[in-house]
Amino acid sequence: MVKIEFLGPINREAEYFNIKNLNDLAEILKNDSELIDWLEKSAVAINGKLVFDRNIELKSGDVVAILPPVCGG
Amino acid sequence: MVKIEFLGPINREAEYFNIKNLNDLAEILKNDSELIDWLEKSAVAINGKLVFDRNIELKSGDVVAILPPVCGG
Amino acid sequence: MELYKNGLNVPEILTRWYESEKLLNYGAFIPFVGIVRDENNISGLSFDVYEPLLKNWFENWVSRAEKDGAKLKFAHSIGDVLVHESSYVSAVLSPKREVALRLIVEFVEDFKANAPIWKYDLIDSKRIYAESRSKKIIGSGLLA
Amino acid sequence: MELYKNGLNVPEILTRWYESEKLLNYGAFIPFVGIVRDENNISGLSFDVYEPLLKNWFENWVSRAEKDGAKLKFAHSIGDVLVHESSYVSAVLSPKREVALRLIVEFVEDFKANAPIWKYDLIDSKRIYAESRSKKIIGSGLLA
Repeated sequence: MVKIEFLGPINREAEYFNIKNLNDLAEILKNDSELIDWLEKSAVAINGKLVFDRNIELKSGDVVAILPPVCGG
Repeated sequence: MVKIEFLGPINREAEYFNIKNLNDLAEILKNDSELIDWLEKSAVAINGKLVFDRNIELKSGDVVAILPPVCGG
Repeated sequence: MELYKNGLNVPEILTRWYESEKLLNYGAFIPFVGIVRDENNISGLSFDVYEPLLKNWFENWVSRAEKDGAKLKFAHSIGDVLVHESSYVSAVLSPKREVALRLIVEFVEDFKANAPIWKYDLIDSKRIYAESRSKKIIGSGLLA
Repeated sequence: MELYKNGLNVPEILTRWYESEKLLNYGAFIPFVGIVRDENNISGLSFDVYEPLLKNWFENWVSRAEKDGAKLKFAHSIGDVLVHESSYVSAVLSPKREVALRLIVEFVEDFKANAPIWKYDLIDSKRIYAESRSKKIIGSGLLA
């Protein structure tokens, strides 16, 4: 299972999905009306590294983070 | 009398001259072989303010400073 | 990288960084301290941090600075930070003044744009996402 | 403006500046600390300062910063400062990060070019004018 973390203001518990890549994840999440606005403005990290390609292969134990707009400092 | 201060590495005691402006001072100092190299690379302040005009009138009690190249910090 | 719950002890951090680095022959030490301003009727700010990516982001910056012979320091708050307290301290150390001045600007600006930290205004004891001041991280929209 | 004989007590200065300003609603505090590097076989540096013009130079900068809503701080050594000690600390405080980052760069660069301070290398207990690292002040050559 791949763990999906929704960070910061998305304010939602982590979920676990059996997915092969981020295309699978996008298919699942786009049906969630609470998330649809966040997805447009969020970046994605796999195991603590930003990714820019939906085809990267995911394996069980991976952690995917959904990162909404930031403002440190 | 106008006090002339030679700052930093010029390493020379202050002198006093009866002068009306910086033209008078230039006339006096240009005959001093120890100073000639310093004058080309030095700026001038009157009473703590940088000046850029040799015709400014000087009065008794004024302090003229000769300022060689600087390097703070 | 240092993360602390609530406001930062700025004198302790700056003193410790200075004392630990002053013998290492850096010529310039430039800290940046962010202080929470009293504005918009807030009682303070609050922060969430995604530590795995923040660590990664900072380590990339450390490598980049090392190529210039420079060193970076970084401390940030987690949770509530009241008005007039500090939430963010970073620093550059470099043998050369010019490198240090360039890096502190680049580092602080990239921090603002890309560090995975979320800011909330504290108003009437509520935590309100500072959405209009927030910026999309590079690569946003990948799942849209 | 603060002038001290010999090396600066950097933790004391930074702590005092931070504590005295933190309630005044500046959002960014950016110090610059100059540390004497161990290089060229020096045991330290030594400084002469022309205080009347330095005061004037600094006050002009204070006015310039005030127009941007910012505040400046400045401390420098007079006389000998040994290797790994600090001779120069300045700082900018501003409500806005961007203003503070711009001003610290401009202020430090102008300090290097125009503050009436002369630097000497301390080598074998002798004071040797750092001529090749020195810069002519604007308006130099007026009497030539």
